[in-house]
This record gives sequence, structure tokens and C-alpha cells, in this order.
Amino acid sequence: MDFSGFNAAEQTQMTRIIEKKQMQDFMRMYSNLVERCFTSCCNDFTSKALSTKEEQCMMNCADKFLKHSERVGARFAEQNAEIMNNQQK
Amino acid sequence: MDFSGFNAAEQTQMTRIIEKKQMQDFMRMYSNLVERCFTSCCNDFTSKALSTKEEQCMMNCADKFLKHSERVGARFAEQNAEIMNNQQK
Amino acid sequence: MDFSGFNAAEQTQMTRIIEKKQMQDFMRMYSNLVERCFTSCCNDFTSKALSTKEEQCMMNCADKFLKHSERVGARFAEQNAEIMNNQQK
Amino acid sequence: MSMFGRGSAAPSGNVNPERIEMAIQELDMVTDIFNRIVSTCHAKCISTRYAEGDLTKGESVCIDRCVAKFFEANKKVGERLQNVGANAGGGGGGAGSGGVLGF
Amino acid sequence: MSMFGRGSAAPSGNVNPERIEMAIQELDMVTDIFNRIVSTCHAKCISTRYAEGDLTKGESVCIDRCVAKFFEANKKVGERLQNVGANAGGGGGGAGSGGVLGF
Amino acid sequence: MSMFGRGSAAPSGNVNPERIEMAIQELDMVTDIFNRIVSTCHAKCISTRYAEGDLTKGESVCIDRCVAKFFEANKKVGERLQNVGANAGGGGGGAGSGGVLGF
Repeated sequence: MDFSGFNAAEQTQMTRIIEKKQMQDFMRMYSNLVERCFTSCCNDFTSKALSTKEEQCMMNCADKFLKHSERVGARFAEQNAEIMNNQQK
Repeated sequence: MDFSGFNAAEQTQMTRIIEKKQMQDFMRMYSNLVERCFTSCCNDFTSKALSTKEEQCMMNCADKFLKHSERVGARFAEQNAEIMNNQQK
Repeated sequence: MDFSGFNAAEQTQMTRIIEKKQMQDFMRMYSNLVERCFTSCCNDFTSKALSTKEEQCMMNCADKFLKHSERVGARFAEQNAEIMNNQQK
Repeated sequence: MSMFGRGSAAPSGNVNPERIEMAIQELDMVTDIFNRIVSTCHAKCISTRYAEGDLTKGESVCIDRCVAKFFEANKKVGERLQNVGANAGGGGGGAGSGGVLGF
Repeated sequence: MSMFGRGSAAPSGNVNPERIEMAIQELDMVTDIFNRIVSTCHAKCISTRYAEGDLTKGESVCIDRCVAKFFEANKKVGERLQNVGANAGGGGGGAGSGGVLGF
Repeated sequence: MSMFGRGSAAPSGNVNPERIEMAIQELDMVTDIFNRIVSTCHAKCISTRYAEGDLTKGESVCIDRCVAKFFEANKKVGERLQNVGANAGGGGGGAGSGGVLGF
């Protein structure tokens, strides 16, 4: 996204808005991660405690999800940059 | 959640906000319930009318979903209370 | 929905709000469509380019989704009109 | 609701924010249900082979019935919830002029 | 947050909008997690045959354990994310008074 | 958009609310698509056995291709919708400076 046409007051406001949204996005990503990993990893409800195996699965799932999101983010940024470039030609 | 640090004006405002959100949450819960039960119960589209069997299934599904949500709510409140307690120690 | 009880100022404001929401709804419908069709049509990740078959599937899926939404919209409007009618009797 | 009205330029005077807000809530509710019907009836009726871009005869008929059935199911659930009583915080009872639960 | 407070009529004076906004954010977060638990534990515990409207004994016990387990899983993931460091824009670290990640 | 700017303290003077609002809408759109790609490509590429916390070689390559393919698919659908014409209330045509449909 390109806010270069914005004046100082507008940029200040956008920065504040973006920060707020990043916080919300992080929260949603976090609870989405927990839900997703729980659904994949926890299938035994004969006990209310996480088994060692379930906990290990949750940790791997969380780590992998973060790395996945990061990688998607990197590719996403590249693709966006390419589109921006093509639009300016 | 703990709004005890709020002054009177803030509490009044929060109360209003919470009421508004409860209304919205109820609405979303309601349409979510209908969608979920419809997906489980209605699979015959040779007729546009609900069959007796489908209707019975919808009623049971709705009842069960409400009881499920209530029970989750009760456990959720307990767990939250426990966390609050542990944080204050 | 019935805004006939609204005064001119209120109707002007509602019109602006509805236009804004329609734009947002269209955007959400659009990305929902892409996600849905991609999930159904793209299953080969030995290449990063869309195959002819995948592209054809995407086009058919998009066309069909739009026609589906339109048809649901038409039936939805009829059902709503019927309910309004019954409420006034 | 101040979310949309910008003090300046807005036709001020006698806009009742409560009414605007309730109208927005109803609008959001109807949109939400519409989207759910689109999604649910798509899953019920549309073949995911996507061999063609037109709705087949069978798909079209299925959509019509699916929408009608969804409305009926929605109505039955609404009636049930109103009987059970507003056990979700009284939200059910106060749903505008009762128009929302029956859409 | 001006989304709800309408200058007029609102009890003005000393409402701190930052605090209200943070409270709303926390409220939304808790609601979001509650809804996810409802949905997840429904999928895990409730039979979709719907032969009756009451929770069976087995379903009830399953729900209790599912909620407890979800909380534990949530806590473990929260601890992990805090160890990994705030690699999502520092959002993790600044989460209020640390209360949110542990709910 | 008054949802975020609080009269007081905000750098007033020449903020154009229309521009801010359009920027927010674009931001929400991009975020929405990003989240959908994360979710879709996770389903396509990540094994749910979770035997380890690192991405495997195969998963990494799959993610790269999945993102590229999603962008291409998105572009094709955008072109198609613009050809079909704005049959969804003219919303399509007015999508900012045409930048949104092609992301």
C-alpha cells in the first residue's frame, strides 16, 4: 500500500490506525492458531489434561503455523511489489 | 474481566457497549445455530418443505446447541475465575 | 427492510451507509469467491503457474458462484417480501 | 452511530442516532443471514467439479428449495427460542419490533 | 473510542477513551475465544445425529474436559509465543498487562 | 473515519476523512486476502501430523507455489468479473483506482 500522497496529519492518523489493526490482527491470528492446532492435536477427551503427545503436537503446530505465516507474508510482499511495479510501467 | 478501576462515567459507557455487543453476539449465535443445524439436518432437496424428520432434527439440534453453549459458558467462567485468582496471588 | 419511517436526513445517512456496506460486501464476496474456487480447483503444487485445466475450473467456478448468489438473492427477496406481507395482515 | 456520520457536511438537524444504529444492526443481521444461505446452499447444491459455468437444471431447483427450506428452518428455530425464553441475556425478547427473529 | 459514545447526552467529564478502547479490545478477544471454544468443542463432543435435545452424559463430560483442555492448550501456546519473542510486530509483548495471552 | 480519530489530541487541520476511510478499506481488503491465503495454503501444504516444528522442504516449496498460484487465480477472477460488468451493484467498477481487484 502506498500512503505517499498523504499529508503529515493523515500519515500520523494512518500510523495510529495501522498499529491498532496490527494488534487486533495479532490477537485474531493467535486465537485462530490455538483453535486450529487444538482441532488437529487434541482428540482424546477421556482426560481433561493435555497429554505429553498432545502438548508436543500443539508446540510443533504452533511453531509451524508461525513459520508458515511468515513465509506466506514474504511471498505476499514480493507479489504485491511486483504488481505495484507493473502498474507504474 | 475487571472494570473496578473504572470511574462512574466509564462504567456507564462500558455497560452500554456491553449491552450492545451482547445483542450482536446473540444475533450471531442465533444465525450460526440455524446454519449449523440446517447443515446437519437438511439433506433432502426433493421438496422445499421441511419434513417432520428434518424439523425434529432442527429442534433437537437447536436445544442441544443452546445447552452446549450454556455448559461451555459455565466452564469458561470457572476457568477465567481461576486464572484471575492465580494472577492475584 | 423498511426505512419509510425515516426523515430525509436519516434516509440520506442510511443511503450513504448502505453504499459503503455494499462496497465492503462486494469485496468480501469477491475474496470469498476466489478462496472457495481456489480450494476446489487448485490441487497441483508441482508448478506455480495455473494450468489450463485449473484456469478453466476457476472461471467456471466464478461464473457459477455469481449465478448462484444471484439466484439465492432473488429467492431471498421473495421470501422476505412474503414475510413483510404476512406481518402487515 | 458516529461510525459513519462525519459531523461536517452531514445533514444534521434531526437525525436520531438510535434509529440509525438499529437500522444498521438490522442490515448487518440480514446480510449475515444472506451470506450464510449463500454458503450453505452452495455446499448443498453446487457440484464442485465445475465442468461448466452455468447452473444446471438440478442445481437451480435445488437452490430454490434450499432457500425456502432455510427460511422455514430459521422460522422454526426462532419460534423455539422465543418459547424457551430469552435465556441468552434477554436479547431475544428485545429484538426490535420482533421482526428480526422472523428475519 | 468514539464508535459508541455520542458526545451529547453521554456522561462526559472524565471518560478516558484509551481505557474504554482497551476494555473493548479485551472484550472482543474474550468473546472471540469463547466462540471458538463453543465451535471447537461442539465439533469434538456433540453427535450430529440429533436423536434428542438434551446433552447425553458422555457429551456433557466431554464438554467439560474439552474446555479445560482448550484453556491449557491456549496457555501453553501463549507461553511459547512469549518465548519466541514478539516476532509479530511486538504485538505480543504489548498485550495490555500481559493478561490477554493467558486470557 | 471518525471511528479512530478522537477530536482531541488528533493532528487536525487538513485530514481528509474520505481518504483515510478509503485507505482503511484497502487495508482491510489486503488483510482479508492475506488471511485467506494463509488459511488456504495451510490446508493445501501443511501436513497435520505435526511431527516437527519446522517447515519441511516440500512444505516450503508448496507454500511458495501456492501463494503465486493464488495471486494468479485472483487476477484471472478479477479480470473475469470486470468483463462480466459490475453486476453486483456497480461495486466492482468503483473499486478505488482499479488497484483493489488486482490487489
